[in-house]
Amino acid sequence: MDDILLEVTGLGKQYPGVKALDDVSLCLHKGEVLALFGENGAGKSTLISIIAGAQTPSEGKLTLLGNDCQFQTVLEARKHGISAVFQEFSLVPSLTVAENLFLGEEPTRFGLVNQSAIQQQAKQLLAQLGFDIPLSAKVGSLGRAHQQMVEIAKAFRHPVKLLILDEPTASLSDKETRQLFAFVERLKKEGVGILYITHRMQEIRAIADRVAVLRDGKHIGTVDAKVTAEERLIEMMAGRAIDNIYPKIAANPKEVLLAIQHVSTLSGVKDASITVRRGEVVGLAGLVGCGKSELLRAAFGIDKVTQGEVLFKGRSIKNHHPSSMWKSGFFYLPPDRRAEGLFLSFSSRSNITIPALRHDKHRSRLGGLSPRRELGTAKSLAKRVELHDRNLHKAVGLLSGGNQQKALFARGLSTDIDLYVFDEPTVGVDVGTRSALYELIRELCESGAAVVVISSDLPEVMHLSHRLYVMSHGRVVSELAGEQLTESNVLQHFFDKEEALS
Amino acid sequence: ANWFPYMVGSTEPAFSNAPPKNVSYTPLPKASKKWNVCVSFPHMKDAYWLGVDYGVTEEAKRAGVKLQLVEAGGYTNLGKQISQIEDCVAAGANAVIIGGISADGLNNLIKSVSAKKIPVIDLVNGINSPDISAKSLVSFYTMGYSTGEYLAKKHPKGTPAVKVGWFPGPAGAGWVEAAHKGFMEATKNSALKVLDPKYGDTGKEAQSKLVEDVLQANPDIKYIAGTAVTAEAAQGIVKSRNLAGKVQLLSFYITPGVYDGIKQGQIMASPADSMVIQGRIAVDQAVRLLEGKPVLKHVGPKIFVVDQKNIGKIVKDTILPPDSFSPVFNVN
Amino acid sequence: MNESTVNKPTAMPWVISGPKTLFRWGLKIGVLPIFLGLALIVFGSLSDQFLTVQNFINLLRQSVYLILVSLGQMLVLISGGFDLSVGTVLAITSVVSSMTMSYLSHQGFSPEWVIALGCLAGLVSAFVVGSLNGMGVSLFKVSPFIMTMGVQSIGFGFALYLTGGVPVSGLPSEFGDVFGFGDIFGMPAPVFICVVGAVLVWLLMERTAAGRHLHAVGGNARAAELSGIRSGRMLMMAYVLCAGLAAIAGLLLTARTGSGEANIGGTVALESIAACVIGGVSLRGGIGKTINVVLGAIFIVLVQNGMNIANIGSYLQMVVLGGLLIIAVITDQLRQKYLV
Amino acid sequence: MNESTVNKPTAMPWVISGPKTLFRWGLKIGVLPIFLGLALIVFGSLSDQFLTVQNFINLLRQSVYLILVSLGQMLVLISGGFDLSVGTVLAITSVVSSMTMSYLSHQGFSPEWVIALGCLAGLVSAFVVGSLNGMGVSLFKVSPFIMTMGVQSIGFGFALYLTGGVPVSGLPSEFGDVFGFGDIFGMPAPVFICVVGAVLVWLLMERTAAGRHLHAVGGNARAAELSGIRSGRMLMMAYVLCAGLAAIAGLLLTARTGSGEANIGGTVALESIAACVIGGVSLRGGIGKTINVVLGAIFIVLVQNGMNIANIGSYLQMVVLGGLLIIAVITDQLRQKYLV
Ligand SMILES: Nc1ncnc2c1ncn2[C@@H]1O[C@H](COP(=O)(O)OP(=O)(O)OP(=O)(O)O)[C@@H](O)[C@H]1O
Ligand SMILES: Nc1ncnc2c1ncn2[C@@H]1O[C@H](COP(=O)(O)OP(=O)(O)OP(=O)(O)O)[C@@H](O)[C@H]1O
Ligand SMILES: [Mg+2]
Ligand SMILES: [Mg+2]
Repeated sequence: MDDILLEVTGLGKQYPGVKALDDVSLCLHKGEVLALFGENGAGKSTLISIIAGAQTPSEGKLTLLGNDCQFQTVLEARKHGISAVFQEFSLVPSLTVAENLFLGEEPTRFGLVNQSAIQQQAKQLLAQLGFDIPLSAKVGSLGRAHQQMVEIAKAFRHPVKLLILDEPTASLSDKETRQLFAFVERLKKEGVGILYITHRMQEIRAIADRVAVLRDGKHIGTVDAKVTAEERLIEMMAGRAIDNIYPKIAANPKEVLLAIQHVSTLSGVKDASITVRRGEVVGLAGLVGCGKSELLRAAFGIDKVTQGEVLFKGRSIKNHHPSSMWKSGFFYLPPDRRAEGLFLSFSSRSNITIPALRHDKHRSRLGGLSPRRELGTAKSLAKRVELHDRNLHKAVGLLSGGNQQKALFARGLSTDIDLYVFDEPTVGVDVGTRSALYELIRELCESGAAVVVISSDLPEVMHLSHRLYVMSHGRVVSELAGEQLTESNVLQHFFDKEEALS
Repeated sequence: ANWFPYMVGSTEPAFSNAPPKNVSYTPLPKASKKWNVCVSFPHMKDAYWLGVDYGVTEEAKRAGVKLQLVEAGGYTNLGKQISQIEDCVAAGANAVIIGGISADGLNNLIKSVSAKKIPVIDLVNGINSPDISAKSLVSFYTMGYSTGEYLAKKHPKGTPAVKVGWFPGPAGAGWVEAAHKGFMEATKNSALKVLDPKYGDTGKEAQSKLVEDVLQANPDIKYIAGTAVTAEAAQGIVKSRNLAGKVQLLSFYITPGVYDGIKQGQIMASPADSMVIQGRIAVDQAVRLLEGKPVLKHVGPKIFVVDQKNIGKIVKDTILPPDSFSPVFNVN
Repeated sequence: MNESTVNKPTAMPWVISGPKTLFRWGLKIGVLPIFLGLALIVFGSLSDQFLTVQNFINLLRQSVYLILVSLGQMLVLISGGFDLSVGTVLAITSVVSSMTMSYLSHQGFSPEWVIALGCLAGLVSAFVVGSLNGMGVSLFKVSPFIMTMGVQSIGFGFALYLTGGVPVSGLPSEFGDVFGFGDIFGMPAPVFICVVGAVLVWLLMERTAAGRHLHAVGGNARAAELSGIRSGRMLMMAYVLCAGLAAIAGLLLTARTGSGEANIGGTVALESIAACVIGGVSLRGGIGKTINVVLGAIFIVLVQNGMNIANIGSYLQMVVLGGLLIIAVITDQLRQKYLV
Repeated sequence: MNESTVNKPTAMPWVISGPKTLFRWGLKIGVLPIFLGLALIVFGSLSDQFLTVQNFINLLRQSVYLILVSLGQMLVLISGGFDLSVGTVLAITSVVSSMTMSYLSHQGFSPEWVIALGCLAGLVSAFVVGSLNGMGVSLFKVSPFIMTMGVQSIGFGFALYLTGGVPVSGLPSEFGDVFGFGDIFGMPAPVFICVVGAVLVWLLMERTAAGRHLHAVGGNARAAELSGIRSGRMLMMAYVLCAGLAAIAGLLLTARTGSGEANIGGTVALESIAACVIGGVSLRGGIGKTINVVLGAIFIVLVQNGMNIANIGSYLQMVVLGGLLIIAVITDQLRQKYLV
């Protein structure tokens, strides 16, 4: 075919210990969206990072518009019209949004950077994507969601032939996601080819034309996105069938465990009240920046509570230190695992066991810390979250996104916890893993723990939670349960400004 | 008890290297007005400069002048010394007394200072500037020389060769190089075989290391000569390696520590340059210059080697500060 | 990482006390100007010699050397590195340039040539040192600390070897007259040169792509690479420019001392880093403002100058200076907190 | 952040040449042992005095002080900080303890008591310095560099104020006889104490939760807080222990010199950091192995000792030492590369 944009033949990538890619061949046509689908660690990011010039392949070749190409740097790839949004942000926190957008290609005048040009080009860029982010804000001060938008916008600095998006919606909420999709549609019409990595079925349905499935670095096959059944895809991906990924969680609410009363915080929460009981899953939904994270971060002692009262097990825990929260059985899983969750240079083992090291079960006979017993704990926890043993000794930073998330979950199981708060629990986690994690959440809940799920992934919160609070502009605007818990209901509340829930 | 009259060597003509003539020095009884004298030291981190400090401040009190003392914090801070002297002048000093970090590095500054009709006195370290108004010093060259001379007398040419470990002090410091030159000069034609110099900071642990290693490398060494710190540090080491008596220690300038060492017979000898007197004379020279009184432009206390034989006879507080003395930076 | 720790705003009543408006205003302009102001008042009241034109010029002239070095240091710190070798650069430049000069003037060259070539020689030697650092850090990925510390030791040994620790004299007097004590447009020559240097550095960091890229390399090396920035070159640039600025300081100092000295700049490395840090430069890279660094350097020199003039005993001076550094940074921390 | 740069393995053919097996083996055990071995061979061949038992003991005794300080420094570096005040701690401990001792012995206490109380006084003063650092860094979030540098300046001023730079004499001779020159179980007392110290530090870092938490705080302070670690306390611990170890070194030095000195430890801060870095400790925190730090310290002392014994001129020594530091780190970089 003449409209083939990119052809990948026999591509392979060897990492120390891992063959991340093994003889992968694909082709991408102009004006089509090819979704890459596969488990965590399947090699999707590796594949695209080779195409985008961030990595060099161990073997195989790339053909762009009929002529071979072998990119040494990202810049080189971009010169050929290939630009990528990587899974890990490549932003400079100390620079402003505008500066980040044009980093590496600042428009200059007489050798000096042309500020005004940057400003207005940046404005255009964000406008066409429909993102609104303060241009002069330092990226480091933005929430993860906003950072993601900047990251995406960067890819459109100049005309692209081939656009690569590696889990771009991982920390976007529906509004931005829809804007992004609309834009992708436009690009398709202009004949741009798009490689799109996601773990979310509904997204594949929404924009993908074909789906290429990877497993353990091998290309299992490419199928039509519109006709292939979900189960089939999942089976190709996992190598086994997975029925309905959202488990049915039995609700038997007991005593109130966490009561947040009229809390306001510096980070923008205003007079918010929620209650969480043992044996139920409570959801928190809302647009980005609505403060749903901040509310529970405040309860956990990260952000400062300026007004109101936080009761945990009946005791006031207003502005306690996270460490005392752990001791009293409160676990918060942060949304940004790399920044706030993991010790990237440490092995997953230490990452998992770190909160539990003081526990007697890790004492050696002489009273010191026993690495052997620690490893034992790590192994058993890893099993519970289905994290493979071989990953235990790897630096966690080298694991794929999903496995990192598993390690983070495992940490929450290392000590006795009564209240689990999961903030964006499945960002960048493959379907298989997700069902496993959901399964875990079910266990926890049914064994009498209280669970809070904060998520921008609407289906997720809706299916998991028994009760759902919707937040908007830092206020809790509605509480939905049972029949009321429908997508339209929730979405409608996303945007109401006034009348806080009484 | 007054320190004067004091036997000093006066060089005529001044600033030449003619051999000094012996004269007895007597300062003015009192300054006619409260002059504002500024003194700049390389540092105030050891007993030697503490001694000089004692000299200048005591004399300032006696003569009744104001005195401010600044110190640059070490021999690698020439820039800082320059700034400090500028500050002194800015603060309205009538005369400046300098213990220079560098022999040439202050020349430009001194030119600009003396252009302001502010007399500049060269104290202890020696400065080559032509704009110096007076010098009160026994050059470290002479100190090194007389130390070497003392040894050379014991081992004239022809007698069996003996090894000497030589520890002049921190590399690159003006006074160190001067002392080094003098010591080498004096030991040139004698039976002494001086090992090449082991430079090192005048901190005790640094010097200890050097001494230990040199003793290690040259078991047959007879003498260890160097800074006061070297001599003080070496005492313990020599004892611990029970080389007491086999290895003799010398310092090329004297401090209370060295003085005690000599008294207890653990250190063999050290030339005394009476740094206290050098300080006193410098202040008196300043006053005389300011008041246009006749002044001996180039004098230094008579230098003599202190060892077990004569230590009984000398008056300690002319060559050393009293043990109770602690640094004084201002005299009003 | 400590900066990013979860911090419970430790209540500091005294900060809020005092006129609110003034306080707000203080938050805006940052602590350094305020501290400078306070210092002026305090020392001014301690000695009437302090707030004189003469001392003001005097102060500026003294600041020049630290400012220049600190600007260089800033570039390296922003790149995420460290330069402990600036002191050595000062020494080497001084020694090499003055040896060249005294040699040439013995050969009977005209002063202009002697000075020009001498300075050139000094700058070249500094360039060598700078590129050594740059290569070690960018090519061989040596920790900047060790690299520059090693080079520092090597360089100092070399400078001492050249001079044997004895000052190099015999420079053409014009050198000192012009660059040490001369005036340009009514400003002392060193001050003038320093101002030019500061403006250039400011332009580089705020107005050129290279400056941006340097920030990026320090702020997030991976991001920089992915945005097609050659971080290697950027690091090289940072270290070479740092050495270059230090070299200029070295030449000016030589002009001032009138002799080549192996033992100038003993404490300048730490002092310059201190100046940068109280000027708000982050030791983790990526953050730093030229103007604040200049202010930081001036602050340090001003305090020393003020204490000398108020004749404060030098032991006490050490205590005061150390204390002030800490307090300045603490105050800035609090400011950051109240700013949000 | 330079470490994290995307680095395409720059081919280094010469490394691979030479017997493959030896090379593999070298990769395993790391560069320091190899460098130590080489140094032994080289200096051994340069002087027959080098490879003697006496010099070996001599060498060990000399290493003690740097090792102890470096171990402390390691704790702070792992916490993501810096301690420039170790030198001051050495000085203060020496001065305070010896002043106490000489005072008490004048009061006619028995030597045991004099020594015990003297050491106590020294340790207490060190504790004060350490907690000052810790408080500044953890509570007020002052950059460790400035905090410890400020404290360093303050402390030194204080020590000089106490002594005026004059050695404090009049210590009970037993002190020196036991802790300076005495033996315990056939080992020189200082060596013995140092070994004990090293073992304890190793236990702390490898076999206790606290040690792991310290790593965590250095590795990612924010994550540490969220995993329920009180990073404030950890930092405090790091700085206090660092001061403590430095204090022990200070006491041993005092015992050795037989007098209280304000002028010891001028270079120890940088040297200890160097020892840590060539021992593989990351200046960005979170990474560091006790044993390697000990080796690093020994390496530095061994080279100095070797060069002194081989009668290498002081200037050349600076050059060699600087060069070796850099080469050691470069080689380690290459090793890292080939290890994978
Ligand atoms: N720099 C690296 N060094 C060693 N191994 C690596 C490195 N990067 C990735 N890997 C490994 O390569 C494999 C593929 O990783 P990759 O990130 O491509 O998976 P992925 O499909 O993107 O997973 P996810 O969907 O979670 O992002 C994983 O096993 C991962 O552990
Ligand atoms: N570290 C931070 N520093 C400053 N502002 C932040 C930080 N994190 C988040 N914010 C801001 O706080 C608001 C809430 O953050 P966040 O984006 O997490 O919203 P959210 O309610 O958690 O939604 P989501 O969970 O979907 O991100 C946003 O405006 C965000 O920009
Ligand atoms: Mg991926
Ligand atoms: Mg959130």
